Amino acid sequence: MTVTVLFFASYAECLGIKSMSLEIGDRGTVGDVVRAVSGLSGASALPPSPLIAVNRSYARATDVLSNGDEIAFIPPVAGG
Amino acid sequence: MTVTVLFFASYAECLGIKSMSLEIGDRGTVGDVVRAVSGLSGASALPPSPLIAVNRSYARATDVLSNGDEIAFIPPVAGG
Amino acid sequence: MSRPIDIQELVAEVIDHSNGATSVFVGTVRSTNEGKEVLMIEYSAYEAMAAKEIEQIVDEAADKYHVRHIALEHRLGELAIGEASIAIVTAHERRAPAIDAMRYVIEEVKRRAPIWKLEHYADGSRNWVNAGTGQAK
Amino acid sequence: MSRPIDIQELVAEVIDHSNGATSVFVGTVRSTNEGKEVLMIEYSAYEAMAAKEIEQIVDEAADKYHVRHIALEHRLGELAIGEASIAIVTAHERRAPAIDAMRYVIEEVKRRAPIWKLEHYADGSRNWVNAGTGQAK
Repeated sequence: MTVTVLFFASYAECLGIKSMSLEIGDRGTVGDVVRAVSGLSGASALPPSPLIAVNRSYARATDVLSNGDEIAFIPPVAGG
Repeated sequence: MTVTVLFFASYAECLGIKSMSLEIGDRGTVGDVVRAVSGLSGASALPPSPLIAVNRSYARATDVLSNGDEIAFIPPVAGG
Repeated sequence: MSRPIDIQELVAEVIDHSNGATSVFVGTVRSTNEGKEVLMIEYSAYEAMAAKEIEQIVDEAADKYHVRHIALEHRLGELAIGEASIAIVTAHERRAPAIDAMRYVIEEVKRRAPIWKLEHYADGSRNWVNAGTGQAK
Repeated sequence: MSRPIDIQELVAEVIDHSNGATSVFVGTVRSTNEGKEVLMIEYSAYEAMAAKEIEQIVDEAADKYHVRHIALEHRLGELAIGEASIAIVTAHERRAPAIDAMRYVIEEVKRRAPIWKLEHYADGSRNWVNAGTGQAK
């Protein structure tokens, strides 16, 4: 199945990309996406367990994904 | 010696006066003034130990007064 | 004390580029109190002492929270429903001291400043707020 | 999100005659951060999620403190020194819930809303605030 992966702020800067499509196996998890991304050029600047949101809600590494999900890598927030 | 006594808000209304001059003995205290005021018409509506300020600072019943002091009877405050 | 409180003007008093946080409290006249419909409130004060007490409260907040920028205005006289009776503005580099100082000032003003409210109700009655009950708002 | 925040306008959003207390927090861009002179800050966000998260935070504050009147605005893009990046206004019959709700909203927005700051300094350098340190402001 295909998921969309989004990167923001410092993460987008380190990786040089803001979004990508990723093909993962059925019942793939958030953790699977994190492992896939860790192979990208520039990913060494990301923490080993980055904060992740799935479909605009904070998620856990063990959460199982569905086709079309939007997975966002959330750098340490600094709003306000 | 002579002191000035001030009444505000509900106290001024109960007593029908806003201020008075009071002649008290040397080394007279806040408590002496409170006792003198308790004899006034309408004073039964005041609490037995009303909040008192001397020269614009909160005071205690045992505080000794000086000639010319300004003694204020402070009803429960409700500012803001 | 007799013209409406201009909050923007108070905020302008505390503006400083070293500050990252501004905190404001505004107290307004409510249309009902303890189930009674309020028409207006008459504020009165022992003015000289209220000014001194408020100055002292502001100094205490400044010391306690290291907040240098505090502005306050309290109105007296007749105030209509919705009108601001008090506004407090604090500003600091960080938000916690700004909010803490704002809260300290409003709590202490309500506890200590010799100011009184005479509420006038729609049914024609009137009442000194807190008098008799000694109940803090 | 691109025009300056109008605090009076936000306050007007929460006006209700049943309210006796209005509480405001305004976050502004500081001229220095950790000893460095700041020129401006670029705010960016995961906009759809930030909107959702902020809406949820406001709902939580409303439930927790029974505060029905909450208004919030957060700016994105380039902000100059002294400009307001966020303003929160709460109003309630009494002061404690108004202030508590205001504080809850700003704390949670800073903790959870996916919004980022890129600080630009006078010395030509730039820094993602919090990135790397994970240190909350």
